[in-house]
Amino acid sequence: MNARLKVEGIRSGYGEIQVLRGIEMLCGEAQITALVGSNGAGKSTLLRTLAGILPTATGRILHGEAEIQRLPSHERVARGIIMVPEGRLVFPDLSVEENLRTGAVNVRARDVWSKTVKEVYDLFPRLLERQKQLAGTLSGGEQQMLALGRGLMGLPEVLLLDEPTLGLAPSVATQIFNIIPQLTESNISILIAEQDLNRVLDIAHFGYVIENGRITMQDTGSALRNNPAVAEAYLG
Amino acid sequence: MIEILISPQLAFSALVLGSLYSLIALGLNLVYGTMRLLNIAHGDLIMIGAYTTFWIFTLTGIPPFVGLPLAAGIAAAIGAILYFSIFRRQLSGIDRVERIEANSLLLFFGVSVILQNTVGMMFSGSPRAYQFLDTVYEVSGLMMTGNRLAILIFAAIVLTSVVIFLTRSQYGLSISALIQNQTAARVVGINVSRLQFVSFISGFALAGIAGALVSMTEQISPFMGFPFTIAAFVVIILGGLGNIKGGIIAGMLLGFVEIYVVVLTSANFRSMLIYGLFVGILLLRPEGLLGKTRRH
Amino acid sequence: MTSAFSLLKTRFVWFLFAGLLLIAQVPSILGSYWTLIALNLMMWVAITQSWTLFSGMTGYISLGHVVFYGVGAYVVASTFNTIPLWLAVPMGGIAAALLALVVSVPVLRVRGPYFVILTFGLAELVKFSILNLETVSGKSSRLLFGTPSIEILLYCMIGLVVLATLTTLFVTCSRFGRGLTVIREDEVAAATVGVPVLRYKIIAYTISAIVPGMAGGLMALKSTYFEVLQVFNPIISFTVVTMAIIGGSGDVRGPFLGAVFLVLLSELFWTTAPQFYMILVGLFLILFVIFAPNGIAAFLDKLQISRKSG
Amino acid sequence: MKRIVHFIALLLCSLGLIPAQAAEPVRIGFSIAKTGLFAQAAPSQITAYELWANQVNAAGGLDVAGDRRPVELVWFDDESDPAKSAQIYEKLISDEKVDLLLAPWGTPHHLNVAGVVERHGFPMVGNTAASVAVREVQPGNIWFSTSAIPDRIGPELAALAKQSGVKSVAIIANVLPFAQENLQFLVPALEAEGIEIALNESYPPDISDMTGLLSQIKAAGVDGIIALSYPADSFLYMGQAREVGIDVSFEFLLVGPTISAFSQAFGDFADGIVTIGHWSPHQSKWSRAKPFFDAYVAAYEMNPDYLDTALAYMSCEILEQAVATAGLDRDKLRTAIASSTFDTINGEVSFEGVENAVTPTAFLQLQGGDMHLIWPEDIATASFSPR
Repeated sequence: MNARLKVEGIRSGYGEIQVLRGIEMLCGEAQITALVGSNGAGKSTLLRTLAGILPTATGRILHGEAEIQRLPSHERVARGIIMVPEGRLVFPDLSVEENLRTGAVNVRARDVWSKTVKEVYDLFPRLLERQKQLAGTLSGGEQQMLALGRGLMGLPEVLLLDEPTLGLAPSVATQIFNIIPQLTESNISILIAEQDLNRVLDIAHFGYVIENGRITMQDTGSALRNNPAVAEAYLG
Repeated sequence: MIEILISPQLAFSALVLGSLYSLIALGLNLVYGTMRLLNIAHGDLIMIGAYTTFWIFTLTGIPPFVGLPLAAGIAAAIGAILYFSIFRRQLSGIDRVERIEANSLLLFFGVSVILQNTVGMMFSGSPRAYQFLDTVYEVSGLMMTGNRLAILIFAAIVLTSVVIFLTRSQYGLSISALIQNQTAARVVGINVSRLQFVSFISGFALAGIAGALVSMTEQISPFMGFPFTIAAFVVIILGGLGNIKGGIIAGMLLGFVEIYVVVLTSANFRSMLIYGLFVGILLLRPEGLLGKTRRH
Repeated sequence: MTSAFSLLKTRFVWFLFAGLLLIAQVPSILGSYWTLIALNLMMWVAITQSWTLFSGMTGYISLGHVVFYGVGAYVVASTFNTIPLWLAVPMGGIAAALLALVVSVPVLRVRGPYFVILTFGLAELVKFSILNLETVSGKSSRLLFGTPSIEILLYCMIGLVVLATLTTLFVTCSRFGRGLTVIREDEVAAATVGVPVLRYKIIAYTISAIVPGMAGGLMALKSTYFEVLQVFNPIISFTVVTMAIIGGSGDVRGPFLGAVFLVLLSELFWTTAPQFYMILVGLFLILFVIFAPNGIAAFLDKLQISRKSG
Repeated sequence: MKRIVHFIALLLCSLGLIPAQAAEPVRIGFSIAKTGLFAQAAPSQITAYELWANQVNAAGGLDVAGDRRPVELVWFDDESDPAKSAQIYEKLISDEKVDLLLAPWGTPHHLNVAGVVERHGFPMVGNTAASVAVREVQPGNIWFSTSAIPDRIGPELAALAKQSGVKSVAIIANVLPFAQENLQFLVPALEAEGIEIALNESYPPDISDMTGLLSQIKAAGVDGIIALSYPADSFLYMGQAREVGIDVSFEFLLVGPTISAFSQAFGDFADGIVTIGHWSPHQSKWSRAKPFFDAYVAAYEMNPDYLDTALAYMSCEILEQAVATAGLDRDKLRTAIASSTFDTINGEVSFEGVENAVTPTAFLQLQGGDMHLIWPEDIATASFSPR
């Protein structure tokens, strides 16, 4: 398997508090990699560290051949490592289209934004309907689509999805889970942290279980799904 | 009474005052919005802008409009020095983010004291003034002093171009995004620290421009800045801290309120009214009169 | 560690009282000029100490403490020659506390930067209201002749310093004080562990107004001329905060260290270069906020610890 | 004879023939608002002190009852705080041991310092204090040189207005003490003269626009406007009155028009504005007035403040002349100041109690870029000309 993103022994956290205690993982090219674990196990911290929102204390993050753990977040975005954060974090006072446009701020995406935005609207027709509406007035599901769309606007190579269905109605969650596999067809690698264990392992090529800031299990998606220890770790 | 209230003269004054309020609040808001820094030295940058324009005009005869970019440039340069020597350090380091607002007040208070007294040392405390564009123009009963009209026009030009820039350009959009949510701005790949720097010096430059305009009608002294700082704070509280458009509208609103209340009640209540409004808004709607209630 | 600190603090209390006794000797040894300096110094310590009791402990930075000083001064000046001073000065303190109590409920709901500018705005509002009151009643300025001598004012002010310091010490060691510290760390968490957040804040705010009120009353008596703008000068609020920051708002020593530092600095420089002195004050404020946010007090502790270990 | 000896001594000194007498300088102390609220008013006073000291030193020193001694100014910043000013005078007297005192700026400062000089029995000639409160000060060690005291300004101004043909006025007043004191005495005086007060409004010191007030004044249709203003609001008034189209024959501003920046800002437009002030370089009866004006302009390249600078310089002259006869002995000096008549740039001055008993309360008008005395008649350098 060709790794697009390679994580070697990274540690990080918030100030004095260390959350990640040496993570090793790979994200395959155009594959879906799932990250599961209980609340507070370090899923969000890992994604935020990969995106450069949190600083890496030690360890390496390799994007292809290049070490990127010291790069600021905007340079990682420019390389195509883009996060869709937990809680959506859309810009409430900007319109839907303006939100999408902010996603294309990096050099690679900037000039082709008008082309990309059409593709995003194709993927999420709902956003086209709400094009001029302020993002703060959208429903939760629409905001999630917007956040996802905004991530796609940056032309990601690696998309880091943090709890994309948290707090959404089941029907909307289903919609989102249907879209994610489509993205790999456009050669996007996906690393997804998700609470809905079964659903995410259904679509994932590979999965990691994280506990207390360490990877405790890893296997193909289907193997993990059938492993009773996983469910236990998840609940514990 | 009614005749006075509907006279265009009052409306014109309200527009001039309001646009000036909007302009001085704009710079303050830009700095607060993008960096959460409360710049109580803002008025002192206005003072610097006024002195720059005054000296250029007095020594060379170059009119304030031409001196204006230089006033903006000097204010921006002071901004750049402060950014690199003090605030860049303050902004990095997550553990300090919560303290940054309170700290910035103290830091800028220090800056304010330094600026006032440095200028006082250089040029003495004597009030200065110059005569420029003070012919009165009459347009169908409305009388306008040239310099006040110029303030209105220039402020309007600056305000509209800033609003257009913020809403239309990719760069301005990024600034709006940064103001609304810093983490999200980093997530989408906005170069936050560069944008903060640009906003910081733009905020200072706007203060310099305001100073250049103010110098045409008011006396200039090293300690003239504080009332402007206060006015700017009242405005950005009315409009909602960090809300750029809200601040511009609130500035205009305050201009009108001030002018018309003086006529309707008594000039004696002017300051009580302004501070009463200020305190009332903070108590009842801390997100600003024009801000949206939002949980964050 | 903790015991080392409390030891240090009790020792500090003895130092403190020895120091205050010395200051009480200033009039007889150093003469009238230094008596005035001592009075000023004591005033700053008293107000800053009271400020620390509220703002230092709860983390709510008040940029409007001058309002209490001004109200106290106004009470004393406006009742001058009608009410005996031994009554008027405490009344100034009570009036300030009443004002604090009345405004506290709405004001203390506001937090962070909003609170800081709210307190400032409130002080200005009160200033202009009293200015209006004076205009309406035709009293634009007041002369106060026949006030007590500076020595007596100094002794009273030392009394206020003792009062403010003991209050702060007492509060620090009490459940109430610990409650306030919890509020500073995390207000929501404080409520969940059972700290009566609003009540504690109101009490602290009200107490912290009393001494500034009385100090304002005493200082009004120092001048022969009373003018509203002078006693409500916002610079007083800023100076108090500056002193607390430079001294260290974390404990009871801070106000002493901060006030002594700034008053000494002022004595050193304003005589030769007043504007340069102000520039230095600004510079020191910036340096302390950046490099020593806990002030001289914390710096001294560090020195003590390193000397012990080294 | 004495003068000739001095002249020769000075000549020899300057030629380096005899070593300059090791005359100890006379140290003269004062406080000044170098920083803070009043910092912009202070230069008008300190320039007068400096100019005087330089002139005295250039002339061979201060005549101390016959001895010529150089003058040295000792001053400290009072941060615009009257209480601090009192502290400084305490320091000047007990620590610095100065030989003489000059006054601080402004009424609050004077009144605070009054207590200090009283305690030490140290005579001081005041200048820029103007308040009825000065009468409450015990006479003895402080004298107030100005004649611009509100209870005298009121009636005189009313009389001037009446004489100028004013039938009705609008009054606007800053809420600060000096303006309010004036208001207190002005209103009854105007009523006594039978002048109608069509509008009487006070406004706060931080007012930022006067259009509303001025529109009301305009609508009131008065023929005189009396603005009891401070410098900043005088500027505001001037700028906006023209715009509103205020067109009355009599316009009075309390404080501000005498500052040189005022004429710089408004030029011809300020012509005709009346203000308080009792000095003008154009009064030829006062032989020292014009030379002072010329020396000042030569030294500072701007006009002196007709009120504050003139008063400050005048207080120096009074002190100088008193010292010439009485020396530095405080008791003798006190008697000399209290009982002598002095020749100043403002004509003769002598004191009665704490007040200047000679100089009349007077008014200035800006005419053709110059400040002329227009009231009272006996010192007037021009007559009132309607705007």
